[in-house]
Amino acid sequence: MKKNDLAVFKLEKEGFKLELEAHRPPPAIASVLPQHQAVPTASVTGHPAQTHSPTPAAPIEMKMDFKEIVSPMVGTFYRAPSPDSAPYVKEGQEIIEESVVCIIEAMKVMNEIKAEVKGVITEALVENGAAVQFGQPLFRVK
Amino acid sequence: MKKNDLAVFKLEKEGFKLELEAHRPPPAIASVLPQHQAVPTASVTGHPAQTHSPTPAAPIEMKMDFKEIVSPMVGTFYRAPSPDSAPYVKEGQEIIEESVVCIIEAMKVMNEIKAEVKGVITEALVENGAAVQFGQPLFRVK
Amino acid sequence: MFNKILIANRGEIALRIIRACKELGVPTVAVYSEADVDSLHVQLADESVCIGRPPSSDSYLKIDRIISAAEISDVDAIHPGYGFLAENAHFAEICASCNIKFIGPSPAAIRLMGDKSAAREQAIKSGVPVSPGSEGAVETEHEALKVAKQIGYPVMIKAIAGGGGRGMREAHNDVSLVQGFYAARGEAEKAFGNGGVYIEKLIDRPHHIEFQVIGDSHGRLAHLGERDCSIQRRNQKIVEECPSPLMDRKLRKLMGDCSVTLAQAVGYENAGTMEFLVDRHGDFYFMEMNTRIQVEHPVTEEVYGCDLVKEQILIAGGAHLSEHIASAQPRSHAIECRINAEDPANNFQPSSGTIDLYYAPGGRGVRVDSHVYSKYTVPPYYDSMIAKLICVGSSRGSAIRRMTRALSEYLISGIKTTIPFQAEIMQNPDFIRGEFDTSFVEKMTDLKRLELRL
Amino acid sequence: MFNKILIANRGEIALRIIRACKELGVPTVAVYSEADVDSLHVQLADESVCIGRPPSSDSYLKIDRIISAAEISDVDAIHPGYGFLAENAHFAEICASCNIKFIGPSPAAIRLMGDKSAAREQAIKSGVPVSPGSEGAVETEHEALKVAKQIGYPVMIKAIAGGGGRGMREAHNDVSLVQGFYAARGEAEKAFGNGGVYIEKLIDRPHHIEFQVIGDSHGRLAHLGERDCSIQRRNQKIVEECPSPLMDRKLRKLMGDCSVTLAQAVGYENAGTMEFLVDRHGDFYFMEMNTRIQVEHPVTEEVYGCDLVKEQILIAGGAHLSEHIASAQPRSHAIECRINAEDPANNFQPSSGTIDLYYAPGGRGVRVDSHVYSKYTVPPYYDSMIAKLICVGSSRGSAIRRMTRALSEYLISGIKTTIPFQAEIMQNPDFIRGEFDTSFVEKMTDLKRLELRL
Repeated sequence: MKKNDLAVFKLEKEGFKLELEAHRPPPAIASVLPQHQAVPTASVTGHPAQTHSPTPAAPIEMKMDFKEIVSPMVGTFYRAPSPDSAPYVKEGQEIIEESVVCIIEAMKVMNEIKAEVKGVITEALVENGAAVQFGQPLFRVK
Repeated sequence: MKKNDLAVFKLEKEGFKLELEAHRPPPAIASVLPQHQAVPTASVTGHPAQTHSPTPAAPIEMKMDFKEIVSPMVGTFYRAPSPDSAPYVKEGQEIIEESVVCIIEAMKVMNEIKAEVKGVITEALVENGAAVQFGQPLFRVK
Repeated sequence: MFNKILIANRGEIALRIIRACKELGVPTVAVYSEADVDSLHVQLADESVCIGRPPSSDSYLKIDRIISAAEISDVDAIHPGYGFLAENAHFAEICASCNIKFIGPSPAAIRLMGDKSAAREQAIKSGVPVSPGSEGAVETEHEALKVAKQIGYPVMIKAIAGGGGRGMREAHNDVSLVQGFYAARGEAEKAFGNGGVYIEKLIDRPHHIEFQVIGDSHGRLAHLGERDCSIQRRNQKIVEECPSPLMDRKLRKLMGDCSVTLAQAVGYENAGTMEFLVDRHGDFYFMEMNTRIQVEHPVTEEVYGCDLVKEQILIAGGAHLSEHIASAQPRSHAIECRINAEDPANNFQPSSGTIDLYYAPGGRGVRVDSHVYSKYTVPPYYDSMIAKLICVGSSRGSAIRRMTRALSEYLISGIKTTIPFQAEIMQNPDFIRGEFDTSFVEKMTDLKRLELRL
Repeated sequence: MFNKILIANRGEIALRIIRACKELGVPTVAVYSEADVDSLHVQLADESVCIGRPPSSDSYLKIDRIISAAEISDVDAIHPGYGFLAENAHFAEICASCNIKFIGPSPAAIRLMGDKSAAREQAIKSGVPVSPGSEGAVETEHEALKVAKQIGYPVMIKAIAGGGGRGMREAHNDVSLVQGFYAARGEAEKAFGNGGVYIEKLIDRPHHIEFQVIGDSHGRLAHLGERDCSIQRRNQKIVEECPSPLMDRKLRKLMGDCSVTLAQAVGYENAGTMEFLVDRHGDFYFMEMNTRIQVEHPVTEEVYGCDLVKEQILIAGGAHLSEHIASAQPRSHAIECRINAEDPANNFQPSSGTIDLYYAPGGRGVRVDSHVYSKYTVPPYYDSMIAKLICVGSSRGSAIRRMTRALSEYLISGIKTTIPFQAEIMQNPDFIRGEFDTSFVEKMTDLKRLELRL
């Protein structure tokens, strides 16, 4: 219901392409925004603090044919323990719940992030060094 | 479409009975009014300047199985030429387009109102001496 | 005070008047056409009477129906708002003959000041400067050419009964004068039923500045400073402000005194506006008087801290002019944007239809006067103005920044509005510097067209 | 000035701060919980960062996430609003250690004035009257009984870390004192993680009056008069006004001077509020200080003609206190109603859900601060306040009439709100006469219950 309204609002806006990929939650900037305003666009990489929808949990995930590892905090995403190390995980790699998949730096602390799911990494969704927010999908797992 | 919205608004209000008689256009007071306000009620007789919907013309009338004679002006409605005369028309009486059916007094002028339709008067909708507004139904004709 | 007031108008001004009445504790009667049955003025008034079909000639201009509505609902006063019958002396007379107080000036004052050439003569008599021009109406092409030669080009041809920019033509030479003479006459005949025109010297790139006056029935009259209404598109105001960036205290006193003198000379009562053109040297010329409340009255209210519509009602009820109005001083800066249902990207074509989502801006220093709401349908029959957004700040700069902020929040979807155009004006460096005149909008749009072509 | 400001809050105050930043030309970053993804503060900020799940303990109270959001979005200042982390000295310290300016007072001032018994001692030292009571925390039942005997019943037991009416109990005798002592301790422990309580003399039917103070980083400090917040339901303010009907110029000066003295004594910077109880004889007692912007700050803004949130930001950026604030005088009367999503007909139960139709009042003298709109869903996780309606008039009477008018226009359908309750208050003869105290709402509802029973 709420999501429907969102979609309706979006259609009001000019110059805004609503790219609702089936496997990805829609961008978060909802949209009581006037049409003549610069429309914020959600970009997974690039400018740090652009908004992304936190995965709106259950309803969406249930329709997915894959799982996601989402960020449990706000910070900077690193795929490897140090600049010259190999990444924790690569596409095609098998993981279990306890596998460390990346580091998120928050308030100068390096936090090792565990997969919490089991499966095979199919895609990394965030560039090394990019900012991530709470709930942002980091990896796709099959 | 507009009428639908009206109906939706009305449902918002407490203490307001929406009596949509099939043969009568809905009362006019639309309804962005807050619920805690005294809800104006449409009354055909009684207090003069209460609002009534002017018959919203074609769309409604087409659904009706009868015709209406509506007021072409704003003023005071009289069924007879003088207090002790007989009324111009009575229920059950046949009328033609030119039949005078009542008088409406506006700005001290007595205006004879013609039927403009042909048929049999089935009901007088306004009390003698009551105020009527533009478009208000005066008689029902079959 | 009055027992009940009928509002002979629609849209935001009807709502404005109802709000004033509610705050004064006076019950109200709305009149409406069939197109306005869902309008807020109908819903917020205590009573309402349908007076006719959608075209205003069948409803809001129907004097007999409005008077009948007043009689059946037993009101003792009528507020005419602006437009429609607000400056119709005949209507004011009929109200008087029916023992209904017309909230406005006397029929005589409406008639005198409504005749532009009579008003001009009155101004000359009262020692108020007017721009050089014809003495009264110009009847023939020959006479027009003679007058133009006398005062020198460029000149302006104007309808005697005019208003709202109709029946006006500029002329820079004999050829355009003759063309303009006939065009203005034709337009005036069609718009006002009176083809009379007069000719005035055209003031080069002036500010359009108007003074608010208000007088009571006891002979006391005051002015409430000026409004700068130079930001116009085709003679239609779209942004107004108070005070004017052109004005200083000395000029304000001079023009204010002239305004009061002229109003007093015609025994003016209630609210009215003296319109002037002012050139860059501070020379000013009386143009005409509007004998009613203006669309842009809120900027004066905000800056002078008063309620002009309440004051109109109180004065009509016999009250003395409020002391705080008589001694009011400007204490902030206010800007108004007239939000019209027009498409600025498409030559300002009217854009009637249903509003999907309506979200008005709020917060400190923001006032919205509007009769629309989510799902309201803008009827095609009337004026395209759907809202007035007024922003107040301690300085002109802060008012502009606030207006920019408020426009950026304002959402009206489903129809096109002038909001993007006004947002652009607020960011124009000339406007921000206060360097503009009545040609501002034309120049801005020309420049834009040029940029697009390059 | 700052390059970018993060707003560590939600709802109307987040929007209020974004509006101030926009008018100052400073970009903003909103943080939000998953429940607030559709909220206007997220939509109107230049950037936004999701910081956690809906419960505020998982989002708006998560210091590490907020600081991380500030770091990744590269802001140089954080405005905490009110509530959440606004009076958390630890958060202010962390901001400082991360080289982010906390827009508010120093951690030391927050810590000192946030401890109610320390604040009270500070007031005594500064010569500001406080109500008789315990010196610092009361640790045992025995000590409580001794203090109560000393100052005489009735007394009030209050949480040292308290606020928002929690951890408070009245006691009229030894029995209710002992009960209240344990109840207040339990409640305080649960609500604030600190069970400490103190005891004060209960002032009989007082006005709750608070003074707005504001100081810059250069040692200049001023007060902006008082707000009367006596209209409370269960210690929650629901109607506030400025000035107080109880106040005269002499008392305002006396209390204002006390407020400034006390703020200066603790080296206070930025906006803050001194809360007092004032009895009918004009005797006043300092209660506590709120070291943040208050919900009800708009009434002061309207009456003193200033923008407190902009001033907070400018001062935090090192600016001197604005001259117009230092010399501001009250020049009108303003009332605020807190519109809560609660059902007044059903014991004020919270009423979350989706708003069908939202129409906010407008026109002269009406200000709306709200983050909601048609189809907005009020989440159940946070405070129930969905809007603040502020009405200004030249007198108290005219402000009340305007508020009555504005409340009658305000439409929020789909959920229940406190609007009908506030409309009733505006019509209450005692309220209209200005004869009320903190027991007003209780009396009004008791009387209503009685009438219904008869």
